[in-house]
Amino acid sequence: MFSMPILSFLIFLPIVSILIILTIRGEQELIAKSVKYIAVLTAAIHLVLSLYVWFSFSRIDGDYQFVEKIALISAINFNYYLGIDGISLLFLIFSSLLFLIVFLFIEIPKNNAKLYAISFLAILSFSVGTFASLDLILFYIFYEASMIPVFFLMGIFGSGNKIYATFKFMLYTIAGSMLMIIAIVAMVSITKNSSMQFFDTFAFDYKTQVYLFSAIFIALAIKSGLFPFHSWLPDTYETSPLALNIILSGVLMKYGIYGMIRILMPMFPLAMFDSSIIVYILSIITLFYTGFIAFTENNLKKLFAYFSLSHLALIVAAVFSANTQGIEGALFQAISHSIYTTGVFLTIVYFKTRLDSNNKDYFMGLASNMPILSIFIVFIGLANIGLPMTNGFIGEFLSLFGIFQNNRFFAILFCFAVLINAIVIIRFNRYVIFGNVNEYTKSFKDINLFEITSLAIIALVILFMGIYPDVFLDVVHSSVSNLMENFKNGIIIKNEI
Amino acid sequence: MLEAIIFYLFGTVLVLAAMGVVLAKNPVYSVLLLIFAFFNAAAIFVLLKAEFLAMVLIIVYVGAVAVLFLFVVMLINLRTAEKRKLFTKYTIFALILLVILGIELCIFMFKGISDIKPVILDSNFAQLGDAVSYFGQLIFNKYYYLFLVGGLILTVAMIGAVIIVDKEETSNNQRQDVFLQNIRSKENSVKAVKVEIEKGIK
Amino acid sequence: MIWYIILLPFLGFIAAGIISIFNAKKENNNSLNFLAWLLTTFATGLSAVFSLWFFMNMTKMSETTIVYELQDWFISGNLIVNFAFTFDKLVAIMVFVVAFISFMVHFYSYFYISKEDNLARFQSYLSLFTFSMIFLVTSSNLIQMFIGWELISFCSYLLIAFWYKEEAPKKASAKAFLVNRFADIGYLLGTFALFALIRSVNFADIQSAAISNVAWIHFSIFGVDINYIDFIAVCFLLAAFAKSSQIILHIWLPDAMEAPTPVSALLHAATMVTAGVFLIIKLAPIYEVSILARNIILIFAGLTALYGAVVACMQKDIKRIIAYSTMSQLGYMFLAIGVGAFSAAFFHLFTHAFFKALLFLAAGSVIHGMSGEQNISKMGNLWRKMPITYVCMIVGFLALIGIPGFAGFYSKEAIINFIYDNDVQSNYVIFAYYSAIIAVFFTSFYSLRLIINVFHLKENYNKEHIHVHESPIGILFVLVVLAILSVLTGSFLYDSFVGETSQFIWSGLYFTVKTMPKDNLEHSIEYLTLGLAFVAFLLVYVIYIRERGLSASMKKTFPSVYNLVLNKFYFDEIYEYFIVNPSLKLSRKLGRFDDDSYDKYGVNLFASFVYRVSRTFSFLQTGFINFYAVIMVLGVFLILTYCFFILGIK
Amino acid sequence: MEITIFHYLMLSGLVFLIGVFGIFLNRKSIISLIMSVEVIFLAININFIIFASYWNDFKGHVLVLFILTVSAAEIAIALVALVIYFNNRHTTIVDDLSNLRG
Repeated sequence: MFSMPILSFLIFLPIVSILIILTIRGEQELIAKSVKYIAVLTAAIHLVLSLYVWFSFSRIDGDYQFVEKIALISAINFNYYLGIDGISLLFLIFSSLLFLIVFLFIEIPKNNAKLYAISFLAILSFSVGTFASLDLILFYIFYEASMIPVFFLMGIFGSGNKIYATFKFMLYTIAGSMLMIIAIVAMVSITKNSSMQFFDTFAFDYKTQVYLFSAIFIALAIKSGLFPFHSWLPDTYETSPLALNIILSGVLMKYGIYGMIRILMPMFPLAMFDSSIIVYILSIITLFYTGFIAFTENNLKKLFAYFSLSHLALIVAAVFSANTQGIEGALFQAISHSIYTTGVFLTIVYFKTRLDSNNKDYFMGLASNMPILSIFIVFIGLANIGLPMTNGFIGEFLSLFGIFQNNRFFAILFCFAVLINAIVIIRFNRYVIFGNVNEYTKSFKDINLFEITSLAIIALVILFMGIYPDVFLDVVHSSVSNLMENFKNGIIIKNEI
Repeated sequence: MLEAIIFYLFGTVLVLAAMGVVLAKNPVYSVLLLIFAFFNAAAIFVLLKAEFLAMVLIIVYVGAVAVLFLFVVMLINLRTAEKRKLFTKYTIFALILLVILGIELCIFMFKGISDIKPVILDSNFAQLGDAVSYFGQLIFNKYYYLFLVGGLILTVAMIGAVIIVDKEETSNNQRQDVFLQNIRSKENSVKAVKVEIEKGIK
Repeated sequence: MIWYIILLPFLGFIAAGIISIFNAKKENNNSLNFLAWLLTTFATGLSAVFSLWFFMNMTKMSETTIVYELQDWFISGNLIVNFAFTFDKLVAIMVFVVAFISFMVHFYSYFYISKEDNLARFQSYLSLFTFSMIFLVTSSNLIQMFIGWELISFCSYLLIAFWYKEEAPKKASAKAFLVNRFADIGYLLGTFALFALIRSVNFADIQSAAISNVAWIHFSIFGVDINYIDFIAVCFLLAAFAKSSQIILHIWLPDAMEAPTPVSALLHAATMVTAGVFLIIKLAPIYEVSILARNIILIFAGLTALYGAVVACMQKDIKRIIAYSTMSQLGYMFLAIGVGAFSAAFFHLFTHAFFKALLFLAAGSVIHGMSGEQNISKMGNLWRKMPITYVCMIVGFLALIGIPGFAGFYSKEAIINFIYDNDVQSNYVIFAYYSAIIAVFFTSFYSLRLIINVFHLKENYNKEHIHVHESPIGILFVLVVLAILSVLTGSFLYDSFVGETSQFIWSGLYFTVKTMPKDNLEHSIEYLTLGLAFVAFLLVYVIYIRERGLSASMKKTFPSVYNLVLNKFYFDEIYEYFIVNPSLKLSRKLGRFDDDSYDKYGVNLFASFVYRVSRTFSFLQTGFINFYAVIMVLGVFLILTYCFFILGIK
Repeated sequence: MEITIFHYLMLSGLVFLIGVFGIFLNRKSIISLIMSVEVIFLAININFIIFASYWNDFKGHVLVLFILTVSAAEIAIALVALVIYFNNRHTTIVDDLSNLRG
């Protein structure tokens, strides 16, 4: 059988581009231009390869595919061990897509273009590694490495109070990682094994599970911004460059969701089962708290930061509902959230190219001057609200559905997410799109063809995912059913005890 | 008995020389006393049946390292530069600390480590055959890996030293380049420009 | 054919939408607007024709239900949702009503919307609205129906905000969307619970599953046992109440008047508000079983019928009066559902569609003639100047009041009779009965008040500025067609909806159809309602023509009652005061809290602690190598001492 | 009068303490500091050889060899740094060497 190490290729392709970029010398403008070409080319090849993986991936087989294994430390069974199942594949392909969009449609800053592109390419490489690694230690390495470029991007290309935000982000991240590495070290030292597949079926005793679960859960909760650990996110969003916002919400925040599904669920089923109520409560608090803040937030970037938090809370809750619909809903919602948030931030990019401000109050009455942009904003807003036929609906519906199967009471509370999302978006439309133009917006020109293309891509993806969600759900069915089986086996062991 | 005499003789001198290294005001004396201490230590090594290492100590350490010290001290001409006070306010504190440390060391030696008996050291390396060749076999067979690493460290140290010194030389000194000065002409150094009003020179 | 029925409005939407974008780019282009109008009107007209044809075909067919399977939408675990369109006779009629009224409105708009506005955009929204309603009606499962359900609230949002530059439409559109969105929580929860109960969301399964067999199943929340069926019924009721604007969730409907008048006609007659009633009729098996839900319906619907009618009596805005009248009529429909008379509810929905469309379009004609004036007290004596509008409006109101011979009479009478005849005569039913009867009185009152104020009393407008004129022929054509239908639909179709032959329409449906032959209608009730209407007429005559000072003196005698009714029982204010303002206030507070305090007492506190500790210990970092060496030795010393005390002792 | 292991250990301990004392005592000259460290190394080497004889094990000797190697390298680097430092600042007074403080 033809077996190319395609996953390694996906990981190392951006690294190769980084090396190429490093060799570029010349004028600043020339560098920026050539760096952009290289980055776009890399992302395009990356996407094509990911699509190849997507199409050659067997939907029926729930096992890991495209497996690569190179032994590194045999004493703890630490391997360079890659492979993907449907869940990883979903995240992988969307990361790839987002990076292409980011490189293609967002301008690279002229000064320091090399560092900028290198950082993003590094994130691309590491995120693929995170989603594709089947070894706990390897996972951790990639997971952690992805944060380093973010540090540079925020600190160098950010705006406003960037140093403060950067350090806050880093401290939160490191605090989480510390807990995670402790848990991973504990797991590996208990079992002398670091393969995820091994842990999927390995049953820790109850107490150990609870400790390990708490440590890893907090790490992942920080990443996905659950209530007590959310405060890094608004600041980070406010100060970081818009391209990084897209990657943060589209890829890096999804690490939390991915980790919960990949690590917490199969490895600590008992702890997960017992902690679901606590997580529901945290999610509910996050959802209402951040949702309410988003009602009246004036800073555009912060507004959508809080809004993302509110969405992520529902996804986390759906993961903890621990049934097929909940998990699939969470997965679907995770990727849809990536897409429509990308749309939102692209529109903010286009706002900012016209008037460099984050304040919502400056943008009024866009419908009169910029009808096309307004149409796109309304449409992307619909996806945010979760109107049927957009991708937001499927994810939200399945998530809520899953939660309802698991816990009736919390489902009723979570259903208010539907209302909160609508309030945020409707208020946004009311102030930004409707109404009369003000002195700033009256000279705005409508978006050009290039910008239309970018938003049209997003809109098409949103629509496609809304109408043919089966294309994406098909991929995860067998993986999720495997996951559920492991989870149920884990629960049964408890009953035997 | 002979051993005892040799031990006490060289031991006392070693301690005195070490004291001298620490206390001497002039660094040149310190270095010389250090060399002297190395010689005495080599004698102790011989007593302990480590003839090869004794030779290494003298040849390598005294012959190379200590001399290097001497060179440096001479080179930077420390004699006038440094007049130091022997006893400072920390000295009492240091002495007390040392005394406690010494007592602790003694207690460890005699009581703490229970399985060491106060035996006469009469090791019998001879039964292993020729001690030096055995030593060589040990290094080159069993510990060849460490040996290579040691070599590597030395190489790196050497290269590092050369680079540090070399870099310093080139960056600090501005040399005269006669060739460049000679080929410099009026054509390639002075330009006549007509300046347009309100535009300046680009 | 069915694809044409569903897709034609959608194609109209796309075409008009594209034209509207071009329109927005280069000012308004009249020929483009005309093209958009022509396309969309033609598309919806064709759709209406096809749906009528389809219904005719269906009457000849032996099957009662036709299902067009399209494809799976999504599958997750045991949840399988597909795209499929179900047609039975009920659906076919409904589709026809929607398409027809929509066609009328499309046609009308060209003459109504002023030339400055982007007509193409308006037409595209209307077409999308129509499409979504048809989509909703023909859906075969609850989740697919949700698409239409949401799309209509979205379209209403767009249409209400058509004049987006003004403040009131912005607010009204947001209100409409959010109230409906709130109700969607009920829809979702109902869907989830239904699936949990019968493992399906298809209407066919709801109908075939013997709901009464699972009626005993409970689930518990915190130890409180809740019956599944009751839960589902109440949840869907929440959704339907918001869409059909029953009391408490009605606040969006009067404000929706900010939209151009044709929208109101479409929204009130055929598309939006009827969706709730239609949903409940679709889910009839559940409501047959759930007594609790039906009692709730009776209370709320009775209150709504009364409230709408009473509030309409005091309103000044011509469109608002008609809007509140819609509310009241929707209350009647729900009253019918509350006593299990789904057929009567649907019949009233059917007749109401025509006469309410007529009323709104006639009101639009008046407003058009008055150059945008909407206050009835500033009109007067228009009947000479716009006679056709006058006649049509009177026909509409007679149908609304329920004068024998007009459409409204039959449907409303049927509802009151069903309530009167109900097997169980609980307090709820008695309440419903009286509220239905009393609402007739108020209905007559406000109808006549409007007619007299607008068409008869002395002119109260500035004749120099406003040149009243009869509307163009296109508007009059629509009015006349609808007026004729408002007369005819009642008596001709009564039998086939609720009378002897009603089994024909309801065959293949899934609930016990209550029938009420025409002869069985109680004459006593007929007399009673007519008498009440007559009394109301007299009262209006006395107040507005005979004793002009009476209303003023009443205003002084009962100021509290007057203000209460005038301000619509302060519903808006209550919502504003108790829900909207506190949540915005909370939002700002939380925002500030998260900005300042959360970090200050959370992360930053920890950070500053670390900082302070490190400041404290930084004196150790002297930078002298010797010092570090000493510290190192000290460390060795301490370790040795530690060993000495811990290990050395033993 | 037999010389036992303890005598040797006492000797090496004494040398070690002198080296440590040198570090404490020395507040000024960095070169003296390095020499004190050399003395400590010497004490440690003696200790290794003592125990090598005691356990009849050549590993101690091997270790001494490596210590010599590494310390030679270290001293080479240290002295180079010192020379450069002296070239720049014309002093090796330790008190002035407080650039390490941030």
